Amino acid sequence: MPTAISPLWIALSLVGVLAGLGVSFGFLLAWTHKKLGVYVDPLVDEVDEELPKGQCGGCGFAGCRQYAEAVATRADVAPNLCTPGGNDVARVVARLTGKAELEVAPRKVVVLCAGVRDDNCSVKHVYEGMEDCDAAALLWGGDKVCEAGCLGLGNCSRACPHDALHIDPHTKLPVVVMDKCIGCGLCVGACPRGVLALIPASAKSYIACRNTDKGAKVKKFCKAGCLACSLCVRACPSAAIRVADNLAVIDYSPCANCPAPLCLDVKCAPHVILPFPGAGGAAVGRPKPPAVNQNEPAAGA
Amino acid sequence: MLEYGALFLSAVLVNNFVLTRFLGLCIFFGVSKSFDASAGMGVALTAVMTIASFLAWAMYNLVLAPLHLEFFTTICFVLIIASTVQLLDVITRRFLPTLHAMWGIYLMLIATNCIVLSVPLINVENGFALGKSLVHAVGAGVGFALALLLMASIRERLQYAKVPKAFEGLGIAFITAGLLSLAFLGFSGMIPM
Amino acid sequence: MTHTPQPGSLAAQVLEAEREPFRGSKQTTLRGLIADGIFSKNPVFVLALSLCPAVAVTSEVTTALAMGLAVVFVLTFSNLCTSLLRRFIHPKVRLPAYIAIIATLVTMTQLLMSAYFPDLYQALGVYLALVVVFAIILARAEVFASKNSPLPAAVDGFGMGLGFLLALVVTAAVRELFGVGRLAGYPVFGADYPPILMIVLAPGGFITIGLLIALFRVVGQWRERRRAGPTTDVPAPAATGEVSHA
Amino acid sequence: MVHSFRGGTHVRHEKQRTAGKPIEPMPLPERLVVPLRQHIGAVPEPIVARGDLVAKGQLLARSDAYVSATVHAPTSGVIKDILELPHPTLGKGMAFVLEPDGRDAWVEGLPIERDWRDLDPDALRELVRAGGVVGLGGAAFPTHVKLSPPAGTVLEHVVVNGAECEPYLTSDDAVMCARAEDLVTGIEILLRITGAVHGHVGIEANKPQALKAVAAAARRLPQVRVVALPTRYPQGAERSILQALLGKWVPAGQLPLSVGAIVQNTTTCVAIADAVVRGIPVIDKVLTVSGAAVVTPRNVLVRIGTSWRDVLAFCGGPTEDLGRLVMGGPMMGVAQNSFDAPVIKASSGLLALSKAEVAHPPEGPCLRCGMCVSVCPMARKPLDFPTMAELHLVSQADAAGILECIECGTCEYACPANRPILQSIQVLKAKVRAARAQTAATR
Amino acid sequence: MTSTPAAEPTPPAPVHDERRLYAALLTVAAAPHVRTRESIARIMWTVSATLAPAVAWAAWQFGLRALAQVAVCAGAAVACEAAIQKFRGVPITWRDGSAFLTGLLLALCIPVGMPLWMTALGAVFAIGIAKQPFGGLGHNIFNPAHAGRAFLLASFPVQMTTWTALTTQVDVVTSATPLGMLKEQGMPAVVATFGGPSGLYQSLFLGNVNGSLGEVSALLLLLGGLFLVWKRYIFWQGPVFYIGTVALLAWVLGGPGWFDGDPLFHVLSGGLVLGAFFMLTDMVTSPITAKGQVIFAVGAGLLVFLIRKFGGYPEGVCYSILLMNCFTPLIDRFVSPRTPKEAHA
Repeated sequence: MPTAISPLWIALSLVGVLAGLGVSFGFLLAWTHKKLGVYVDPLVDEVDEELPKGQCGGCGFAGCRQYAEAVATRADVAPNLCTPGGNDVARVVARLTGKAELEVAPRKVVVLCAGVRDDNCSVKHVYEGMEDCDAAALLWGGDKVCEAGCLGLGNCSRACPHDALHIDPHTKLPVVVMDKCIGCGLCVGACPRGVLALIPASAKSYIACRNTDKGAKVKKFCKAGCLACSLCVRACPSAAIRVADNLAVIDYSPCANCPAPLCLDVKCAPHVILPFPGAGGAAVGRPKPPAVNQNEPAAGA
Repeated sequence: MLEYGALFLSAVLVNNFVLTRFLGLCIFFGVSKSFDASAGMGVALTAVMTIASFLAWAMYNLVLAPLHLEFFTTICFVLIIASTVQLLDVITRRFLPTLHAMWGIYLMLIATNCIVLSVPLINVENGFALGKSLVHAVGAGVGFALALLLMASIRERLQYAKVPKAFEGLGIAFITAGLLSLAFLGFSGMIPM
Repeated sequence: MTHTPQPGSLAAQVLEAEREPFRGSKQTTLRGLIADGIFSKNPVFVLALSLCPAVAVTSEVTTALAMGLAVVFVLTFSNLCTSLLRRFIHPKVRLPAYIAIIATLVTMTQLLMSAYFPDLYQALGVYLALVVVFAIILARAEVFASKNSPLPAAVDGFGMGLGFLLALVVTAAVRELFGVGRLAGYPVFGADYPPILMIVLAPGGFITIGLLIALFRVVGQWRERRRAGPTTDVPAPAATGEVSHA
Repeated sequence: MVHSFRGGTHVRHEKQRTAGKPIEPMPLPERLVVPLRQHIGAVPEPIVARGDLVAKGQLLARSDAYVSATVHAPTSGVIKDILELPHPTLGKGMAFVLEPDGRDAWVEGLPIERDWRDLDPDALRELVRAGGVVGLGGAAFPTHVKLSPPAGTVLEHVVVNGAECEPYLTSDDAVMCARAEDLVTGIEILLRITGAVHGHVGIEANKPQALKAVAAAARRLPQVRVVALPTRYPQGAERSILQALLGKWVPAGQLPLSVGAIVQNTTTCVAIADAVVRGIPVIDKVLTVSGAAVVTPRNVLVRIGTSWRDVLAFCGGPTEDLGRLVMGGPMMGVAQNSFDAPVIKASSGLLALSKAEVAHPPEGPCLRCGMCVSVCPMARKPLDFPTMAELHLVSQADAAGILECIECGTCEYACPANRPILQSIQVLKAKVRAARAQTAATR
Repeated sequence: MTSTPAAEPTPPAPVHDERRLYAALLTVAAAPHVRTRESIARIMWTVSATLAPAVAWAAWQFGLRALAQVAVCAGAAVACEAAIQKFRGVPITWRDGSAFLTGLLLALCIPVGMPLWMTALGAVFAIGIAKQPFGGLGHNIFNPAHAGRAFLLASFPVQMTTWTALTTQVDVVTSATPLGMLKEQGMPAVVATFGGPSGLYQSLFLGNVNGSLGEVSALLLLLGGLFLVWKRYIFWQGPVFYIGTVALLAWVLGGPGWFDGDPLFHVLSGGLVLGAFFMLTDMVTSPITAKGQVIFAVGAGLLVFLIRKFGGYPEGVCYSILLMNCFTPLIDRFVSPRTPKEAHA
């Protein structure tokens, strides 16, 4: 115990030790930093901090950090690629990186199939096995006669990190909970059939079919399949709908988002052109079977 | 010789620093998510600890004790360790960038890791000579690495397990550590300290 | 619906220039900082930092309390000092500088405790010296104190320290109560209680904290679900189907 | 010498329903559907048109591509149509619709009796090609391609696979008993074409009559040995039978050529003899029709193109209890989704399995019992694959060597927890291949 | 129920309405289309049944108390499993027998005189801490029964080392276990108690010694274990190398000098046989390859001997297996099955 030592001595040696340590390590560190240090653009960290960290990959990069690196260091990467972040994040990223501000067009996912097994869509066999769309598709292309239709085993809902998709137990079709969907597109990649698609949240309608067979053939196995009758094409005032490969497709860039869309008024026999509630916060999917059953006689009449 | 062996085994198994003394838990739970990072961390930590123990021993026995500055031990040791780690950080960032990326914030946590500080402190407390200090440091490092690797391999397997939501991540890691520690109780009494 | 900007992010600052939140935190009030420290950023149960003492000194409530108080003291003052000195510390040497500050404070605590509470000092053993390297203290200095003014920094340190203290005391209470049937040394269950010794041993420490973490999470999820209300919880596809066709 | 291979297990063989039963020729059906594609490789071009009259054994389609196989008319009649129809392995495919005229008249000049011993290997190989011979055990790889090893390869062994390790199936057994002489001739031709010096016939010990018959017939060829193999699935897998008979292992990603051997199925050998000696192409197939859900299980000789419906009708039809209709054996066979799919060259059986036969306890969690690991002939760790499929861990699956899996199904058969191991392997394999293709494309 | 002679069940006749049969949709599934007849439940209940003779023998030796122990332990395990599964909202699977087996095994490796609530607590720990938080059956890292035992030993050291005397044995003066005696009094005392080496081995083998239920009859456990090997429910490598390692080490290092230990005593006493056949070989917590099993068993055997010889406890089976359980993922990571060519490469 330092009983016999004078306080002055303690203070002096303290200062000495500290100074010695400080100087030697300080030099060592400064030298190694200079010799071996790796430069990291502080901008990357700043941008990274602003991103929502959903790691959804919706921007096209592996994760938020990768997008931050790309947008901070490359001129050709736009600042508005983060869909979950929306306009706010886009504006901040643009400001940080000194790029021109661009609006984010928020997008939502829709289900491009309305074929319900045993109801309006024919089935070719009974599938038994893993609850996995890929697995079902490997066996004779799935149990539906339609080779473009939804398989209903929920790969999309399992891929969704936001709990925005679930399979309706009655229709076996996915249902989107619009206010949970952030438009990341993970479900789109998970679907082996390409039944899911991202459309602008401002859209008013969508065509719930992907089958490119001829109308006469489609009619045989699906009552909810696009017949390529072109009624909707003719109804559209802004020429946003066209029929290609026996399937009507909406191109949303010329679409005027009419307040009362004319395309929804046409007598679409299979009811494949459906209203899209968009950002309204409601769930979207195929209407429940009773609704269709009421419509079917009307369509036939 | 036997004495050194017993000290080493004691530090590795019987008084394992992680499982019976609860030191280095931040790294233990943080890094053990990945097996490869754990292996790297185990080696790095053992190295840092040995170097730091040597420097600390020298500092204490050559500077602090003669000057009767024992109360100054903690501060000095911490500075020594922090600087050693800072060096290691710079070197790995330059030469082993992938390892550096994996270690992430945990490399900096070595600087402020309990094990690294506690080993020199325990050495001083027990009045270990240089040889014993180093054996103790290496033993602590190996014991830590062992626990880390066991934990990492278990957690890799747990990735495939259907762990309940509430336990995911840290919860199950603690339960696992508890059971590991329960198993290590089997060594108790084997080497009297 | 659009993404709500994280309060405290630059986005929020741009949008709500009038409300100036603290850097490195989502909170905007001093009260919020303390609440953060106790609940949403609890150092032990949520951030999983400074776990060593959480297991090591929690076999008794008394030691846990002592350790917790020591940490509250060190954390508050280290944050304060860091914040005061933040303009003078060169970023390249900030880590050793923070450690030096913390180490000084810890040494002071050690000296104080050994002088006035020698029993507790003995009981805490090497763990008291190890307060220097508690990740939570350094993390707060780095993440919060170095970016904010002294008052919020000190409050943040106090809040975090309080969260740590509470986590330690809760853990210790559970372990001491079930492990030996006592609370802070006073018998609770009476003399007939057969102690479940494992709970106060090493494995019991780990397992108790594991269970508390799970409990913390279950309660947190439950609270979140209640706050979110039933609207988003129950998707209403049926209603929408009718609406969209109307 | 112990004839064994890695892994494998004893599988309930269920062969008693048809074992020892003679081969019964089935009368011609009213309509035959002959798919163009019955093999691995290029799709051949039709050389007859709608409305053409064809004779039995007449060439219907051929391709200029080397890796392809010819298609012949199974009987005489009229080509009613060429269109897309159900296919037993591909789902759908272009096929000739042939309406038999009932005369079953051979095309001119067939069959002949050729003295093949005067011909050189190239000519023999050309005859095999002209006969449309493919791997008849199920692989359907064009045989003439298999018989054309790259220049410089030394072939030492011809291994004939008579293991027939698949449960239920007895068609190879029946063929070996009935046509042992032709089988040995086929081996002789193979030895001649390849220049190999040793022939090995491996037959599982549960087929004593076939063993006896083939051994007797092979006595005239001293370089051919007939070996009784212990009954174990998947004995008939290419690597397994090579390991069992030659004690050599074919490395991953390589062909049996790498150990100086080719492997042929017994029925393929008989077909080679038919094609070379008599000029008869592959136009019919011996099928085992079995399972608890068919009224009269039997071994039948059917024309290529006969629909399952007709085959079943010949065997008394299916029962109410039909759970699954499977082409091939129950371990690797393909569940059919249409009664209209036809017999193709690679068909070796048609199983009408009852609901009880395909039933199994519900799927449970993996117990890590290690059964799948110890039975895997390819030394993989199948237990991980279902979880990998569930979590989409494609790169991990690739690293675990999933592409080496031969999909024998032993792991899933042996799994006490009834995990969908093979199906998850199939899903993962598709994803691994897609991922590899993508990496290759971006490079 | 009344039965009329006319309603005799007829064998399924071939269906003649073939058009309807052919019109029905076929069921499609991936290969293989047939499966083994084994199932999880069958394995678990078979293993439980295999233990029945040993339990019966122990019950005869210790009285009904032993049965109460088993019932409480298994009951608590099953109830805990069901309760947790209900709380989690997952299917309740107590019928698969795994929780029952865990409870049964735990009951077999603790003293008969344990207060029943402690027994139940051990079972709750085994299921509630060592099994369910990991995700339930198939996902746990540690053998739940042994985790339960280690918990009880750490929590209630006094009760866990208090052995009630056999009810059938009047001439055994001490109620200590043979291994406990060895630890405290040395080998000569053990031999003397049983009146010579042959008496000792006979008592150990046939089950006339004190200890937990599962330490009583080595013979019956051995027979049960061999049955499991024959059924291929367990790898033979595990028990053989485990017992072999212990015997070898006991022979070489177990005695006062080199090579004069007593391997038979070490093998037959304690829970070694029970551990070797029923706990070490637990499918979930042991390596998946035969080679891995060998490493696992040798490591565990080494630990048993180390603990018995140098450790603080007389018996090391439980800890040896728990410790090797920690290594199982590591072993599985590095010991992979190889095809012949991979092995040479």
